[in-house]
Amino acid sequence: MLYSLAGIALFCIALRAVILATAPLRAILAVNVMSSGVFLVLVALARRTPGLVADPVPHAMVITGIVVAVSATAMAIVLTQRLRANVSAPTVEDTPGAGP
Amino acid sequence: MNAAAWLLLLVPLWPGLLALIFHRRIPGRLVTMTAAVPAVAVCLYPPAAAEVVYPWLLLGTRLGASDADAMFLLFTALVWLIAAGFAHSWIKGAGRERFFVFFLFAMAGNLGALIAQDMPAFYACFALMSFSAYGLIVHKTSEKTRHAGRVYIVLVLIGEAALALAMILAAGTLGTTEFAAVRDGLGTSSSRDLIIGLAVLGFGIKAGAPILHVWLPLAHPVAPAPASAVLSGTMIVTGLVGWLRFLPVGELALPGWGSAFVIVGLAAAFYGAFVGLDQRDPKVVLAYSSVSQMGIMTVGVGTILLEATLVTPVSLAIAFFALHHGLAKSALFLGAGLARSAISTDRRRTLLIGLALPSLALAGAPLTSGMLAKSALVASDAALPDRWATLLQVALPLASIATALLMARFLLLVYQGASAAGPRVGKAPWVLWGLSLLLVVVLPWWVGPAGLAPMTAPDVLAGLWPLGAALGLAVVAVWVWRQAGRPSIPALPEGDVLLPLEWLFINTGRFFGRSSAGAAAFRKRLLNGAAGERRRAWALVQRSGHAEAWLTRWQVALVLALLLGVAIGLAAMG
Amino acid sequence: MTWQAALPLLVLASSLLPGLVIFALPERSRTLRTALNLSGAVVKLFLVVWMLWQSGQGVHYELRAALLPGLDLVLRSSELGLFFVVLSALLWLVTTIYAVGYLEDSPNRSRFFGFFSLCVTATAGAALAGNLITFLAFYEMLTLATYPLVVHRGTAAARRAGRMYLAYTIGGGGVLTLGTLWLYSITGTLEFVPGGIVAPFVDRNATALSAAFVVLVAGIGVKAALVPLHSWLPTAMVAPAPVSALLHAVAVVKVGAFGLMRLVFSTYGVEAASGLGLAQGLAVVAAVTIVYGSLRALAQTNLKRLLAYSTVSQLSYIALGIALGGAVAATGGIVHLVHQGLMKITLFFAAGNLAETLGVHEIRDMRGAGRRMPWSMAAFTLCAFGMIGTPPMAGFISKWYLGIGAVDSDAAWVVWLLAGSSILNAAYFLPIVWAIWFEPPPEQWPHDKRSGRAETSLMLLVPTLFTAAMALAVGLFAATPYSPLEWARLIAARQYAP
Amino acid sequence: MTNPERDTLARLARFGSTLAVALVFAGLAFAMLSLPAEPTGLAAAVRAELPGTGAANPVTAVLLNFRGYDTLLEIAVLLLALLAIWTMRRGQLRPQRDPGDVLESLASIQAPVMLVVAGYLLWAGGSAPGGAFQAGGILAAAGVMLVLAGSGWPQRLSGWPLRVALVLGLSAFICVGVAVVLGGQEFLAYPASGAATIILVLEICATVSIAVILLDMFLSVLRGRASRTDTTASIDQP
Amino acid sequence: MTALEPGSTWVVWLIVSPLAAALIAFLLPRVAAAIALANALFMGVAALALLDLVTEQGPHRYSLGGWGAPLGIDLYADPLSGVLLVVAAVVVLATLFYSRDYLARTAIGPLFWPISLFLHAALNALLLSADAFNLYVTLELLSLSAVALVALADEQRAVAAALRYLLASIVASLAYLLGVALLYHTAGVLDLAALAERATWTPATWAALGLMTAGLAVKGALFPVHFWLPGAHSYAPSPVSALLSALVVKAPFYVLLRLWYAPFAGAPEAVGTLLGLLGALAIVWGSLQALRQARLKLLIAYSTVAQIGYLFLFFPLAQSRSALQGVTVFILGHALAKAAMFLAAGNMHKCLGHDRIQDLHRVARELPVTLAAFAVGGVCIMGLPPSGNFIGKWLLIEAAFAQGEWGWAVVVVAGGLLSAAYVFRVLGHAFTVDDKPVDASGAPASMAWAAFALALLALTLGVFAAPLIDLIGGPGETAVAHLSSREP
Repeated sequence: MLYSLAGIALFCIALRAVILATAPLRAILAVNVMSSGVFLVLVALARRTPGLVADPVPHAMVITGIVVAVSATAMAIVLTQRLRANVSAPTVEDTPGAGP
Repeated sequence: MNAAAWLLLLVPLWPGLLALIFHRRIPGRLVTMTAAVPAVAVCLYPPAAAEVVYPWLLLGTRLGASDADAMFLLFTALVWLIAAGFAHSWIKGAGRERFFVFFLFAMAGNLGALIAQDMPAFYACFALMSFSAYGLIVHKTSEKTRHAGRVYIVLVLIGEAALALAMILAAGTLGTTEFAAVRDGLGTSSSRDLIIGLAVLGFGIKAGAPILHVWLPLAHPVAPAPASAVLSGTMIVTGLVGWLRFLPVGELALPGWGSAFVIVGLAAAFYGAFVGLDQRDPKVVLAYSSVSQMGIMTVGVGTILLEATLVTPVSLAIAFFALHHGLAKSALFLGAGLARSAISTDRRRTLLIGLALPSLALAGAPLTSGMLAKSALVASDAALPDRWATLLQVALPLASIATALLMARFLLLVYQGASAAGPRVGKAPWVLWGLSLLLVVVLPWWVGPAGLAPMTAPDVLAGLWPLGAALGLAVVAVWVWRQAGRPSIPALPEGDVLLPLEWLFINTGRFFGRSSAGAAAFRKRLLNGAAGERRRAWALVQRSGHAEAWLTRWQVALVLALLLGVAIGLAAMG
Repeated sequence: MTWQAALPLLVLASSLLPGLVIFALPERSRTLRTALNLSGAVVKLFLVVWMLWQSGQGVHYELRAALLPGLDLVLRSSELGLFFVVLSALLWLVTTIYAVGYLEDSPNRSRFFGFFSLCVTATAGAALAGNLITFLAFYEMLTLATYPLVVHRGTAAARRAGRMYLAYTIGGGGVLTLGTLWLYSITGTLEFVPGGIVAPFVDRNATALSAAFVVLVAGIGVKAALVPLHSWLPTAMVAPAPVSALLHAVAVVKVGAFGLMRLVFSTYGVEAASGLGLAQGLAVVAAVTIVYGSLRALAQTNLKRLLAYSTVSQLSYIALGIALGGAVAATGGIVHLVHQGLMKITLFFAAGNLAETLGVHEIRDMRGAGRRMPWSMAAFTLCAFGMIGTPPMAGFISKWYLGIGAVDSDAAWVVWLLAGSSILNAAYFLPIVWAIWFEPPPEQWPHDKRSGRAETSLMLLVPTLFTAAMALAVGLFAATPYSPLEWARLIAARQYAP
Repeated sequence: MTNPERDTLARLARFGSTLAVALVFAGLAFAMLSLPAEPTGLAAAVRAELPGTGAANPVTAVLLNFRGYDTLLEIAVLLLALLAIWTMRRGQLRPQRDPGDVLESLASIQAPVMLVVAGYLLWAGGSAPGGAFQAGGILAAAGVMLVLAGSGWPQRLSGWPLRVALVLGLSAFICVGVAVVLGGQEFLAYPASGAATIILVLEICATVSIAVILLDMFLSVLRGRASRTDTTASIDQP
Repeated sequence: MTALEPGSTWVVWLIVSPLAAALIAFLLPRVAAAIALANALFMGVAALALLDLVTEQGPHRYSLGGWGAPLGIDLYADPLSGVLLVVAAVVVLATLFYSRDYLARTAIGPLFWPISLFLHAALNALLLSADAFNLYVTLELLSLSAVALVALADEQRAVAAALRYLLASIVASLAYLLGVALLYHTAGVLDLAALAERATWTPATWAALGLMTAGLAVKGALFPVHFWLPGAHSYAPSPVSALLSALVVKAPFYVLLRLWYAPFAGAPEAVGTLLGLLGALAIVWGSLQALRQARLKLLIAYSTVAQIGYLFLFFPLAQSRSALQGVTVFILGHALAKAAMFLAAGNMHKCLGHDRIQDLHRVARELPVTLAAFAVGGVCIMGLPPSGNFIGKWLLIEAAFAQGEWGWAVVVVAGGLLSAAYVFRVLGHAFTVDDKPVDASGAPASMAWAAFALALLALTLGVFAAPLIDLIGGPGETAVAHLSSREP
């Protein structure tokens, strides 16, 4: 139970970091921490009562989740790189949707 | 449809068709004159049935020309016929074609109205006549004609509206459009007096009833002679016919309305004569004479309303009076027109002698149609309640005196006014004028109603005294005038009461103009306000971009997402 | 099931398909486009007349397609619908001829005629609609199909007018949708049936029904140009003359007026509408509109604007007629649908002839036009008098029946209103007529386009004279069997039959 | 926006987010604490059905048999991410500058060891914790190390062999699934007799694909670094 | 239902076929386009077949791996998922057809095809999923493929938008996953039907509801958390915008809908009202923002923000059957119409080189079909009859009236009017006179007609929607009943 609370805490702290992040890399890192929090919750709750065999389903979910998180992280990093790289000059010079 | 039905239909149709066919180029004189031929033919060969029904036409039209209607139709057609021929050489220059189109349409309307026996058809013809007559009045474009035309058209509109109201109310309450049925049932109609009042107003404008007569002295002098002839000789009579058609004559006595008619008629008879006396233009004098004569006919209508049983003789008498007046007045107007043309001294004498004939007739001189007509009208008075009978016995001869004076004034003015300076005219107008004089003399004796009292020597003598009285009065008046040092008498303006009326009208218009200007300004302010609101709203929408920019910032959006989750979670607690 | 069963659909297709093909046609294939247009119009006329004849034989057509659970799209040949669809089919043919002549050499004709056809399709659909939702569908379609015509010129003024038109009509459509649904939530059906559908609910849902009626009238009233929802109409006069004819006589405002009829006759039913006091309210609104439209017309200096305000006023005669609650008045209202259409289309045609031939748009420039274009101006004059209500023009018949009907329904005030309105009509029409015939023409017309011997192109003149003659004929022969009046009488009698 | 304003806003955001997050934490903790103490999961069901799955380890059984479909999609996600990265790949991979002796020698020792470990994890996955993902991860790590150590051969895997290696895992899953369906069974329902073999084959294929994909992702990131320039980026719209 | 009926493997093919096609398209780039189009066609057939199946035989469950829920994963198909699968196939088919010529005029490589196939697979898998965690995986597959497609527009803003989209999407997914974790540890199952049976209304469920709804709201761009949508949808290549706006953004809503009928069926009214309020705000706000955009694609994107609002009006009205029907038809109509509008906007963009609204009159005469497509699409968005959107709105209003909550009805109508305002702000330019037309070769006929076909479908949807409507939540059957009528 403590671990799961820790997971929640991790989730929340990372969430705050995500919110306050301005640089994409920070956000990516924070998101990864967030996902760790979620995985921690899943795994911790799978063995709520000491002594009993852990529930394998959450474990499988965590593994799948990790793969998904890795994929997304990789994409995010490459996107960040692309953003920093001086891509071809913008062709649309209008004001974007937000802004007066 | 049989031949008679076709013939009746041709009465208004033929002039209308002629107008349409020849709107670009006027045909020969004789062809133009055929316009009135179907109407004459109807009088000569009256249809067997009192009414012919045309269920497919308008709202189910009924046409007929029996008894009094035939008499109305006869003289109207003849006057139009002569006027058409007269106009053919009289009207020249620009707008000639236009004049004839209006002339023929007015003729169609006039003749059609006389034979229409149902309200929509009558109204249609009446309107056609009224609106077309406008074209006749304003033929000679000048500020004066325009003014006359404006006054005329405004009154026509008021009249048409009143008539439409009267007819719709009558048809609505009685469920019929036939005049005969309306006459029958009007007494039972819930809004009887309203309907009658509207009809009095609507037809009164046409008939030149006092106060409503103001268009007559304006329109007649400005219109060309043949136009004046038909306006005064026939068209104004249509108003009278309208009364006879619409009011419950012969069905029930309406003492109130009857007295009103008699009093108003007498007032018109004298008022017209007196105001006419103080005019400088012979045609204006004739116009006022028409007002006066129509007054006498109005009295006739009043008597029928007072005493329903008098309907047959009096309506015949009225018709005969109208015939007499129509023929005489048209002859006078044509003559007055001729007087303004370039004429030699010989011709001037002929003219004056010729004009004296119808003048005498109007004055009711013995052996003239006037004598016949007046005696026919008076003949039935005895059947009236005493006080009315007495009044009429006194008033009508006095009216004759007034008319005689007026005619004298007219002849004097013509004599003074004639000159050699006017435009040249050919022979034809003179011939046609002669024809009209002939009709004045002959026709009344020919068609004189059988019921009229035979003419005896005492009658003839009795008929002379008003003339004599008039002569005496005239002499006295001239003497007094000379004694007073020939003061110049201020001329009454043409149209007399028109001046205050117009003042009222114009100021009312100004008032509404001002208030409508105020309304327009208010509307503009409102619109501007709305436009301002729209602009402000649009600016607000544009500014909402700032809010959107804030909303879509990463931090804000995520916090909002968080709050959304919290809110949902809290809401889920129920 | 023969081909005839699909007759209502064929009526729609006869204008829809040519319209769609015309869209695809290149601009220069003038002959093909004209041929398509005219053949479509002729076929439509033939079909509706056929349908009318069959209806006289007692054969009625109905087509249904499920749209929503419990709600169908219905096309049905009812008397009232046929009455309207015959009018629109006839005037469409005339207007098409006129438009072909009018738009000679102007750009974007394929687009124009395409939308023109769509417009008529929508009108026919609204006329044949068998329930309120079908009517709503075509009502909205009409809004959209007309917009490109209003902005056809592509100028700033045209676009402004288009925006205004849309703001009003789309808004009206939205309100109508809301009202329709509201009604549906009360009654559970939207079918048009003689006597209406609300009768069983009057006792329990009187307030809701009344409110829904107000909402529905507000929705339909936009197209029917009831004050204060009328402003789009005078603004939309920037469109070319055939479009004005379409707006004012054939399609748009007519659908509005027709919608009011459907609402009062077929949805609420005369009894319920009067019983709830709704018809009386409508009558008052119509009366205000009649007077206001005329007053505004008085103040106009532009001919088409004046005609537009005149439409605002005249159109409410229809509303008034159906709101008075008597068969006779209803006859007047129904027949005015046709009469107003014929007269107003003539007036717009004549105004278009002036604009196209002489470049005259303002009333002050019309002086002496009678000498230069006697036929067009004669048609104009005739119909102006018709608008005033002078017999034997069509307008007289309408007013006559309205007046008698008003007396019949114990609403004599309406007669006074009619008289006053007629005087106002005269006050704005007669000065024009006077200027046309009695003023001298100017030395030089703004843009004189001489075209052969006739005063203007025959494609413009013949439709004008035809509609003018029709406007005269329907008045002159009003009592003839099969005249619009007789027909309207029949329809009104059906609505008021016990 | 002026700086002080921005600062105020930033402080506000920081404060607000802290508050909101605290709120969330409180809520979640409350929810967590209110969970029933008794585990309610599917552990018992898994244990009961384990014998027929062809895997001794319950986690592997869930991953590859009970919820094999999830794993199939998960590999699809991985492949998709790589494709997405490829669309953004620009620039050339420059050889690493002198990785240094230590790294080079370490790599040459560790790489074979890691290969063996990966093989073991894959094999053991059937009965003990471990499996395709873990093995693939180790393999990819080995490759990364070789690349960092300056070895050229991981990059030499390109063209067709690379593509085949990338799709191997997903293809294997799909082929097995479709084959079973064609055989009249439900998708991914392995016949009890061959289940163990099928799972092994699938795991091997998946391991290869996962390893190659992860390695390639890494290489792509390296390329991205190579072409980077000096502009700053932000999450907010430019 | 566990017994295999003939043809019941359609659910498998609907998922496997696009995946396999993606692999082939990846391996053989030269035939990628053909493969993708062939697959889309096949998807259409399969989806129709499935729809026919569920219509004939009722809701359909398919146990993957033969285990059956709750141990294994079940696929689940009912008329709702059936019609959505069909419309997905239709939109994808038209968009891919459009993309052939579109890609030829850009630098976007052949990887577009496999990625779009992954997207289609993810969409189908999501629509057929009946498992809370599997939904997570499909959501991720969907989001990542969508992000990848957005990033295809090789342009700074597009990349930035893609990154934002990706990060927002990950955070949202994690919230969802945490919710799944809570649900699983409450009920011990992941299958939605089983969850519906076992879920208790406890604090953990509340939290799960909050987490999952917030996550799905972010992914579904519900106001006020629509922040990622305008950028991603407007800077993406046009066919991608079409797919995103038409299909992808509906997926999270679909998930929420399924959850609403399963574990959260007991949610108090306040939750529905809250979501409905946000939907109403979205309608107004999105429309206003659309109204003030200077760029066409941004306008359309904001229109999507507004239209999503309508979907969420479902929640306060969920008690009426017509609400579900309405929202379903609305999704169909919006998908077709919005795709048409984006494709049309793409054509204009290609010809003009930009999509500033004030310059659109320059393409008006050259691209009549494109313009017609946009106009018809716009008309549908306005919700005019006989479009599917009209039917959808009608049913929603009907539900509102049935529940006596007229406010929602007014919102629905007002939203229509606002949408008319922005649609005609664009169309007004179509009728402006202009003498400088542009070269129209940037948009060949195939692209124009693809857009037009979609628009026409959207417009006529209402005419043939009636049988569909009857299917959705038919008498005595609701989505809940479908899910819980599972045989053990």
